[in-house]
Amino acid sequence: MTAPHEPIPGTTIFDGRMAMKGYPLNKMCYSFNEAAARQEFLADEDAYCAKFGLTDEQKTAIKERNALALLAAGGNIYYLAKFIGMLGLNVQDIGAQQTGMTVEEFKAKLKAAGN
Amino acid sequence: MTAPHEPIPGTTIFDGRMAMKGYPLNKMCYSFNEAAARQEFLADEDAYCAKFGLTDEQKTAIKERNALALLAAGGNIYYLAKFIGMLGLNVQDIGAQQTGMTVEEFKAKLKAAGN
Amino acid sequence: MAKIVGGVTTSHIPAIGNAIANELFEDPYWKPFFDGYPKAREWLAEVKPDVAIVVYNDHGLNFFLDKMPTFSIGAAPEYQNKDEGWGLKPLPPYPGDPELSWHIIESLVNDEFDICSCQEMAVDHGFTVPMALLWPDQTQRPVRTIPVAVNTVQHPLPTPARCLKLGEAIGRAVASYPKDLKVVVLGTGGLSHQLDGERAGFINKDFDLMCLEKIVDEPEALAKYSIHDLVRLAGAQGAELILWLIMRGALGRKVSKVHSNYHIPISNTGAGLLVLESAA
Amino acid sequence: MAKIVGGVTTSHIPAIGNAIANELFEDPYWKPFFDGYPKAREWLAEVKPDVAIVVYNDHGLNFFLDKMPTFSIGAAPEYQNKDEGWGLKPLPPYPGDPELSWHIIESLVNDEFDICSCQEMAVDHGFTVPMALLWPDQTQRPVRTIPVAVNTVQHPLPTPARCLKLGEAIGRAVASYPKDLKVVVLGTGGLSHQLDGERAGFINKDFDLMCLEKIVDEPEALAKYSIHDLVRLAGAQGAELILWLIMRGALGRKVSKVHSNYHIPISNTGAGLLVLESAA
Ligand SMILES: [Fe+3]
Ligand SMILES: [Fe+3]
Repeated sequence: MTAPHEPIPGTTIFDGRMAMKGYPLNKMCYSFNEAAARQEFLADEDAYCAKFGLTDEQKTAIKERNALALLAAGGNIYYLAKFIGMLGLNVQDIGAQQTGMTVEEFKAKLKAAGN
Repeated sequence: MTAPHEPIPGTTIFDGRMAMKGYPLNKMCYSFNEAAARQEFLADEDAYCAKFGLTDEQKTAIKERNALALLAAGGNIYYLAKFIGMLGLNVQDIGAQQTGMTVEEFKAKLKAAGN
Repeated sequence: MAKIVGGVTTSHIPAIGNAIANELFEDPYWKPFFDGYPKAREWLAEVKPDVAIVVYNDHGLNFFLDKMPTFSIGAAPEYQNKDEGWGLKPLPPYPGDPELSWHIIESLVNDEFDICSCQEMAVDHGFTVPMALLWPDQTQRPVRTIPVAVNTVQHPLPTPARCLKLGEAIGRAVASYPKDLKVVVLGTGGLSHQLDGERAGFINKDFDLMCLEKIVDEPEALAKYSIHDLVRLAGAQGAELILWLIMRGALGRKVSKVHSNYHIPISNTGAGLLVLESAA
Repeated sequence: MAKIVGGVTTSHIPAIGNAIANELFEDPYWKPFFDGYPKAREWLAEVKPDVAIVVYNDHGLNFFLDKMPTFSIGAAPEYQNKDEGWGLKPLPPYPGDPELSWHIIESLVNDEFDICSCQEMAVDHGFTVPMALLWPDQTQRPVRTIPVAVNTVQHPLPTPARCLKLGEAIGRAVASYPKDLKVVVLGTGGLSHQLDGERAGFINKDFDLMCLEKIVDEPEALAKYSIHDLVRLAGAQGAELILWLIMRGALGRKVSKVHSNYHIPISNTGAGLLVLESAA
């Protein structure tokens, strides 16, 4: 909230502004630490999202499994990771989705960083 | 746990040593913030104490509503206050019990401090 | 720019909440206590603060020993009271100012204070009783609030010196907020009292009067005490004086005393009220 | 007297836990990573520490945004892992050393660090993966542990400079503990990586190699960065470098490098391993 820093392309700092926006979404994702909560979500996604008071933007992003939209709606990657993990996806799948690559391309990009 | 201070008569500092001793007792008393927990305790005191894993010393002190014994067993006054409040007692009742006075004597002592 | 216009210290014990609920304002036991407050309310009505930073200690409602932070700051859109174990009724929520909260938290963390930020926070009598004393009409919430909760439950407690410094850092944080806002700081709790042990009922009038004097122009003198000193001199719960020191630090070096009151006993405490105005 | 004998830095990402579970030690992708660890384990077997202080970040298991402390220290008799959202199996609990925990917490609070003490604490992969890399036999718990959890979830994060100072204060705290104990400090996480946003997959080899060099003899050079610098140079999660700085601060001014390894990529990270021994 204080002195704004130069933005870092492709990177959103999860500060107070994002926290205020994302609270219900992050709270829902935090609940996925419990297996029972995951089952409840999977049994009726809409009802579970409503229970936590997600905004429409957040509900849509959840429905579409859209990582960039989830981040834009205030999602924090640490809590979103519970959602991603529950779907059986890993950080490479999500990395590929966010960068518009195939998973193979994304893995190659990581490997290239070692050269 | 570091440099021991000169003891203050009639006063126990709730430090790490006491915290380790009192954890289950304090956790039970903290639960009394919820009305449902208070009802569950009042319906079956022994079962409720067992659920939180109280030591025998703590169980006895609870059973006897003995403030000094609760403190000696690691109880923290802030959590014990939930237990005391639930019993309909106030800080003067408990003050009198701890100092071995009648409530009237204890109130007179407080008043005298203003002279 | 935001500005801290002054501060108020007041007791926060639950018995006051009961007395308010039962309207004991003219009761001979309570009158000398309640009679101190109209002047404080007049000052607030004159100053018209936008925000109150409420420095208090949680008495085992929002925090348990599983996670006991030293300094916690609310960053929620509103704050709600709860039953506390003895069936208190729900009050209308207290509106927050999350934007100012985050500004303060950012400023403090960059200033090397290790804050616990709280985006949800139940507030107990340490917060609600002072609010009811200063803004009695519960149907109105004329100020936004920022709760600052300080650990007085689990030793080690923060030292008085650290608390004065936190107050000073809060002062710097508010002064750097770009919006035009008037802010008051409440330092709640105290003065001398002890609820637990064979020493229950301990009150130290001389010490309390000394605190009421020194905190105006010489808070450093009080910040020299250790927590152990405070427990010895002011009783186990008298260590709540550290909350007053945070308030005082936030007001800046020079303040003037607008009003004060002191009465023994209210429940088990020496009750001190102080209204301080920051230098313009 | 207790003594910090040295420290180890290591990545802690969940993928390592999966690779261990699937015994991928000789798999071509994993071999260059796992091959770094036998030397670290040899050093530990030689040193035989009694206690490991594990500096890590909770990734949304034990802490949520309702109460997000900057620095939390465990003071529990034991610590348990949990499912974390993807069905991890329960491990045998990690024994704590609550007496040493409280000694450290008291020392730090008196040293003006505003600690959150945790008498119950679930530990996540940030803690369990390094423990499994260094002490692979899960049927044995040869060291007692003290978890130190640092907020890297909710900005503002503590500054690198503050983290180095916290480490130094932990060093002083351990040195003043009267029991004869050998203590190692683990700094977990890092090095460069970013999981979120269009910049996901960012790795900065030059920066990582520079960190691995500077942290040995010149940690002050790394402590000069801001968090924003770290995010820019090391990626959003590369800010975990602050955990290494806490470890490094605790070891004292002079250390010698026993062993190091660096490999790209492990999952999305540059994985750095470093074994440092404190001067006698
Ligand atoms: Fe109080
Ligand atoms: Fe991590």
